[in-house]
Amino acid sequence: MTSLTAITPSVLDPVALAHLVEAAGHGAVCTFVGVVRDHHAGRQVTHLVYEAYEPLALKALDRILIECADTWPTARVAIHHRTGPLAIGEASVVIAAGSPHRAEAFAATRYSIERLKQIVPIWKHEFFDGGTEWVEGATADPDDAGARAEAMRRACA
Amino acid sequence: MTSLTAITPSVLDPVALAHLVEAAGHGAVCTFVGVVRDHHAGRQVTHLVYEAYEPLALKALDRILIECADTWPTARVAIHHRTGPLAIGEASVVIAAGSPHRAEAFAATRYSIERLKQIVPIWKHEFFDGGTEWVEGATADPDDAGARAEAMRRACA
Amino acid sequence: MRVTVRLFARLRELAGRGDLDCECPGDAATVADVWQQLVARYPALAPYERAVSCAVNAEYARRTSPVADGDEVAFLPPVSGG
Amino acid sequence: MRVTVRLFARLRELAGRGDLDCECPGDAATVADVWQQLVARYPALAPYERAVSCAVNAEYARRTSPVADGDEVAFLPPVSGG
Repeated sequence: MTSLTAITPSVLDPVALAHLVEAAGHGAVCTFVGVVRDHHAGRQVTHLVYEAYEPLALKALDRILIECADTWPTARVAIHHRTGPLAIGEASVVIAAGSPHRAEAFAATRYSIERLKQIVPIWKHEFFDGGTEWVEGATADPDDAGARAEAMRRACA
Repeated sequence: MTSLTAITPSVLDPVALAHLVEAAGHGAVCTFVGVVRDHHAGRQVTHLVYEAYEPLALKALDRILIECADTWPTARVAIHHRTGPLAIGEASVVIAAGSPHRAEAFAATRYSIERLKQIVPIWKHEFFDGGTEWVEGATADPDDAGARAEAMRRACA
Repeated sequence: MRVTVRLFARLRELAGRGDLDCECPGDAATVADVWQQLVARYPALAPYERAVSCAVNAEYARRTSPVADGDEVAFLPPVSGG
Repeated sequence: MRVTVRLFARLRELAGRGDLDCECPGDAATVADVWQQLVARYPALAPYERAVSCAVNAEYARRTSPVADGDEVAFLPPVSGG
């Protein structure tokens, strides 16, 4: 039994996630997969390790699903993020959205990845030739209306 | 050996398509699947039959890939469309785009489905309780700059 | 000169066939001339006058595009893939 | 009163540990008070003063949020999932 949100050390399965958002009357499924890149900021990356504050990360993912439901009531969204060591080319995050028409599926998927990067307590530890570094992106604040508006803008919604 | 574009009576495989657009240095893969809906225009649909002018449809898909390459040079895009009879819930079209960063993958995927609906000679024959109907959408004109601009707008690009 | 005409979807159904030969008088003709011949033979196609797209030898073409003996000329109703 | 503090990612590495107990004087305290205690013990955390987010019992909280005896207070450096 796969759930709509997950923080897991297991290999992610985009097909299972896409099935999860299927529904009668849905005509569109959009899927996003984030893949570990072999370079970042000009450096050769050897692998990554993702760390999460798991109970809060799950709640933050649930919050994103609620925000999506408020904005696109006909869409169904699922988000899984992996933790622990990941090799180059492996999927770190998978998001799937199903909806009656394509506009909502695209928007909900894009919005979800933007919000994930803003408010989900997960950290990327980069291992490259000659060292390691914690990547630090956004200061998480789920109530920041400006951040949410920026995610909507990127979702073209 | 799967090719980047296909018009095929076979069941579509989103996973194979996603693999096709993978590349070293890519951090994002976006996939869109169009699914046969059980209703349309207030009618209960029993199944669909897609007809294509296959040689021109393949050229039109190749044209969309070239337009994507011009606009998002770092993205790799693949598009497969199915023909013949399709049951409710089956995939009629699958589009996948891989790119270094997510913005191009999302934009190229959305642009491709919009352009497909504008310029690819494929027709949907709808079978519903009590009759059949050919769905007719856009008058295909690949050189219509207004249509292309509308596809870009929907791709939020 | 003679061309092969291909019709799809509802156009095919209205004409009752998807492939047919079409004789055009003289040596020079355009896609528009072929369409005129076609509508003369199948008046049910006439309402598609403005909505139809055309292709010559599986490349999109204009009404004014020339057609040569042996060409395949296709008429396409508004598309609905996806 | 005593709370459990949780640190993640670079904060965890700077402190050398991810879990620790923190005594706050008196019965009433806020997240900000816990942070002050923490920085007093691990000055290397001070540069994160403005960038850190906080949570109480695995719910996002503000610096001004109250904390009670036995609470779990987490400090989160800027996130980088995805």
